Amino acid sequence: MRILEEGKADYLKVDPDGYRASVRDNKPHQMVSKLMTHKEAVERFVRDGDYLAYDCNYFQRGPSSLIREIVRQRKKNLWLCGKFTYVACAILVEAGCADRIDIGFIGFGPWISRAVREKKCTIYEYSNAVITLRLKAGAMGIPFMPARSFGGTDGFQHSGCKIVEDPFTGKPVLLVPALNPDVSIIHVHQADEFGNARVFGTGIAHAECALASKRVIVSAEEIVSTDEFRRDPARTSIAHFTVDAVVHAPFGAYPGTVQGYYASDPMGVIEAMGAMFRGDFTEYLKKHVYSVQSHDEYLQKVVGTEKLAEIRRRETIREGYAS
Amino acid sequence: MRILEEGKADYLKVDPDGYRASVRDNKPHQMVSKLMTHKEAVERFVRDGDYLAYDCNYFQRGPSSLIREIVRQRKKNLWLCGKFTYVACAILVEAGCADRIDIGFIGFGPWISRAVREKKCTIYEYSNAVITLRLKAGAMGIPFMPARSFGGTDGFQHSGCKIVEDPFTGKPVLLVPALNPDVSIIHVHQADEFGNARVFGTGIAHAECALASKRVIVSAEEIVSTDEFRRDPARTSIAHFTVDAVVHAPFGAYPGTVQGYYASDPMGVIEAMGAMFRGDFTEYLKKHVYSVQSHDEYLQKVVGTEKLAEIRRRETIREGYAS
Amino acid sequence: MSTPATDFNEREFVICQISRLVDDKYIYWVGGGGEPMNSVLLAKRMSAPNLQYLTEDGCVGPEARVPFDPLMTMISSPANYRALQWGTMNYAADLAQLGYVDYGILATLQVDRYGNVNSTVVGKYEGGEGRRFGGPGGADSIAALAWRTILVTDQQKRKFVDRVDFISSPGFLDGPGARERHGLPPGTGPWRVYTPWAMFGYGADCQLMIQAIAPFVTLEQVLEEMSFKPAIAPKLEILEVPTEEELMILRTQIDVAGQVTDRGRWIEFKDGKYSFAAP
Amino acid sequence: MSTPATDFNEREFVICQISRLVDDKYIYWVGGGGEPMNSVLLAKRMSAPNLQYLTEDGCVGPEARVPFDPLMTMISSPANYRALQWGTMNYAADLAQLGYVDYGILATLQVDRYGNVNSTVVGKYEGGEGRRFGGPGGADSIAALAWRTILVTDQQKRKFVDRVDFISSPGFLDGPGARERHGLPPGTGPWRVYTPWAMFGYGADCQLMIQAIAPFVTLEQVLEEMSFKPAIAPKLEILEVPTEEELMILRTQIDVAGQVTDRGRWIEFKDGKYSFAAP
Repeated sequence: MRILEEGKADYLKVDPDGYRASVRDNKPHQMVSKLMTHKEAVERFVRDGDYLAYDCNYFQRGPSSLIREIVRQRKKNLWLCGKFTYVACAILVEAGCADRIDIGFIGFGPWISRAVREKKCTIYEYSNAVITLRLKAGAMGIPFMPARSFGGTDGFQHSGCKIVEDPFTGKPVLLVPALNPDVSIIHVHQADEFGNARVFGTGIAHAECALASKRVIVSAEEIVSTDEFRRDPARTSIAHFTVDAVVHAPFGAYPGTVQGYYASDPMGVIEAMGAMFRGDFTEYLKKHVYSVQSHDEYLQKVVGTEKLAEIRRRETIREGYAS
Repeated sequence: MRILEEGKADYLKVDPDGYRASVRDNKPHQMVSKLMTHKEAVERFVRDGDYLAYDCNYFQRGPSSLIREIVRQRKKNLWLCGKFTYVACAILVEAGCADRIDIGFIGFGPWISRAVREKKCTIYEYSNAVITLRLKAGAMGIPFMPARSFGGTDGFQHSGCKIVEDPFTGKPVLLVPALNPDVSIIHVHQADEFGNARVFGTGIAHAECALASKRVIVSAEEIVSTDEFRRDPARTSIAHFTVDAVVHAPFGAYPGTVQGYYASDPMGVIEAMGAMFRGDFTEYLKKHVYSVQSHDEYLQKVVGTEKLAEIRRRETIREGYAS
Repeated sequence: MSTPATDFNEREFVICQISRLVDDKYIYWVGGGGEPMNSVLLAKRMSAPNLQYLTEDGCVGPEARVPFDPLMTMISSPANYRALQWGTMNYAADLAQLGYVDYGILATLQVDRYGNVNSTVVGKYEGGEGRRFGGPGGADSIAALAWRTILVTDQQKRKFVDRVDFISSPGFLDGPGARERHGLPPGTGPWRVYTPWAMFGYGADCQLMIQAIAPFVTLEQVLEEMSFKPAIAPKLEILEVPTEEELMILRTQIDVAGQVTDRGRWIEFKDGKYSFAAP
Repeated sequence: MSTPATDFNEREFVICQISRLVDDKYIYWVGGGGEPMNSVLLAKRMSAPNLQYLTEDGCVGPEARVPFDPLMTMISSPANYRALQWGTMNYAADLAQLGYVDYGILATLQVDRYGNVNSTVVGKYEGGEGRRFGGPGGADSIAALAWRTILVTDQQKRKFVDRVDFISSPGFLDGPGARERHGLPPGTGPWRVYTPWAMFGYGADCQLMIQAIAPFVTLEQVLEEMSFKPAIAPKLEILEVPTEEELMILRTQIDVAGQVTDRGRWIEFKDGKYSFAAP
């Protein structure tokens, strides 16, 4: 099984044995309550220098309130899993929280471009699906996963992927390195206090993120009883033992949508996109992050109940988004 | 990436490119009605010499009525995917339908033992999970999948697996060859005429079987409308384009259970287990297969409406088994 | 209703072209929003009511409720409405990897003579000197795994280059056999490139060939807006303009807010021919 | 209620032993039915109400409704009742591969001094000459991936052998480091072997060591029912007999039909000690 080609970039160390030990030693195997505030969850489970994955993005059922809390706490030197992203990476890089990004797709904007030129931010190249496949390998406890895409691209050269001779067919096949983030933040429709969680509708890689990550913070629109999960176990997307913290975060994806719960706020979306395209989140962060101490205060003072009522009203489709 | 050890057994050829071509050329990409009888489905889609996978087993939400139809049509030289099995392999081998088995777990009995000694049946060794992992690789279009189990066993020596030096960690890691069966038979709770299908509750590898197999026959307790699927798309376990035939088969898993629909028939289970342990299915097949022409006739004449009412009545748990 | 339209813009023109290729018989992977999504939404209302497409979030065969809020082309209830199945990104990629995706449709920043796609950087990659863009996103998977890829781009010199500055998503790389040598599945690759002015196919040499042009431009105009000279089909076709019905549906049901179609020059039918309207 | 019982059989004895190891704090993968399943069902009713176990069909943390119909220990509504999550077999294997399974509990046909498990063939494999059994099933995954494996088997000479005829599921293979050399995760492996007569652990040499025996047998009796001589712990413990409460729950709520417990010899308390009852 010869190695035919190798990407030349750094990648988060592949260590399934180390991850297993971390699962054994640090994951809460027992059913214990993990309800806590945004502040406590981020303080306890997001650490400077972490590899951070967020599922979905700032506009689409993403953990927007947790991203704002990470900024508020001025975390440093994060390595971001930049898949399927409009503004989340730009916010975190501009806020000084992150200095490395694995890229599938992100809204780049002039600020990150400048940071790259000035060597304040390093970029590694993948595609959205290659990144979620890396997470899938990480979620299965294996060191790599074969894939039939990404070979032949220039991105490959700037990645941690390899092309080997497949020992079964003799043909070239690409291998992606498993990804086990230090921490993942995931926004869901419903969770119980232990961390059992439900995502309704499509998604990116919430189940993989939860299984693949050393630490997991789930923020949830609703906290429901464990009995509710036991009544319909097929709807459980994430099992409690993968989760370290459960944060009750109604409208946690604002300005984004949570399918079946509320629509996006187009003005809020455009405001963030504008800041990204200008490469200047100064005013945005002042207004949406630093002006308040908590997500609750943010909803009350910055967003306002009228807006919240409006985005809930505009979400008229409910089919498939309840159990 | 050195090969450290290799199993010495034959295995179904690994050919992701060939499988892709088969998907392109033979799978019904268009939404067309595929409703047909057991007889037609097995005539058209199960061929002598096929590698056949069935999901679950003769007693647990398995395609028991399709297995009986395969026997009735006296298919030959099948290669069986013998995972999680009490009697299905024994039935198919004793009926003269199969002469090769990949084993995860099967009820062996004296008949298969004798067939092996007489070289009328060849056995290849895996475990249940290694086989479903092979199906998972087949369901992802990749040639192999790493795994952390099965190494060091004697089964490994009689399998198609390899142990290689992981090019990412330098440690030994096992690779299982992808499995793309020629045909899969899968029993589900609900299907529409196009082949969209729902399985409620736990299972073995129904989704993987459907995605990994060149031809797929789905038998369903209920045929429901496509609108029903569109109302709750998260419940769709199998997408129509993977499916070649849809067979309406109420009580299709008899004498086994279908969770939420009917309990098993313990006497029917014991009757089949007894035949397996004795190594003599002659009477069993005469009564349960050859005495009738169809599944409908079987339910009426052999099982009887009273028994059917009883096993439905005994299934008192419904939570989680409807959409 | 199938009367040829007399007033439309470049975006509407290209959306209608692609829309007409779309057929109930096949499965499509549609990249993001923009022209690709609008093309299939139009096709579903015109000729392919049972159209099956998937998006990167693993949504299979939705009956999307349009219009969408800005950017909400995936993981939103209107975009995913009444789907046949909901999955996630790895599921979409698995389906494509298995060969279920007959056609991939995607918009791109820059394309070269081999159909290679750049959505990463214009200019030099190393040192971050070039102008940086967001990366391949889902386009790499589509370009690698769909049996046939349909690209949409603008007819501009800087977007049609001899060699892209960075291959984000693979076309034919550097010619016949190259995809396979890098582990991509055989029999796949670029099939068509559409711009508002022209339609390109590929020759046996895996290089772009102009096959048809819009009735409101000349071949010379098209060639002027390319950085290299492509092969030209022996018989150059003229693309048919949008019909009134297509435009009505597109404008009143799909891109109501003009998010996609409110860019591009306008074309009018005047003096017996189609030409650019005065700005 | 925690009165030591005076009448019980060998199966009941071993089920109670294992049951007492089971704790709310850990996650268990329970192989099939039989003693392993009955042990956790008993523990859930005795000391571990929030017990979390998974089964091969990807069922996480059910509150099973017992008794089960024959063989219906998985993929049945009573076995899967009120689970926290329903998955499939690959999900169970993934969880174990990730290190979530603290303990695996499985019954087996034959075990050797290194804890290797045979469920494939007794006698010669080649040519099909030996007596053939069903294969590893889920046991290979449990034995390879759980941090600690608890085995249950009978105390019979032919079941306790120096070297199994076929390694279906891995123990320590041929000693320290062997599992890792074959790609199995470090830090895993056999932890206890329970029989109705004794409990075994492992020494640093990865070989079986008798650690405790039942009060109704002597060490000599145990050793007579082994094909090899194991190490013996410096301080040999005596296993505690079932309590009345355990037996009542086991007999009236779990194995009501005696599917599991109606095999094995009976033990009685007579003349101040436990001994086998006359048949």
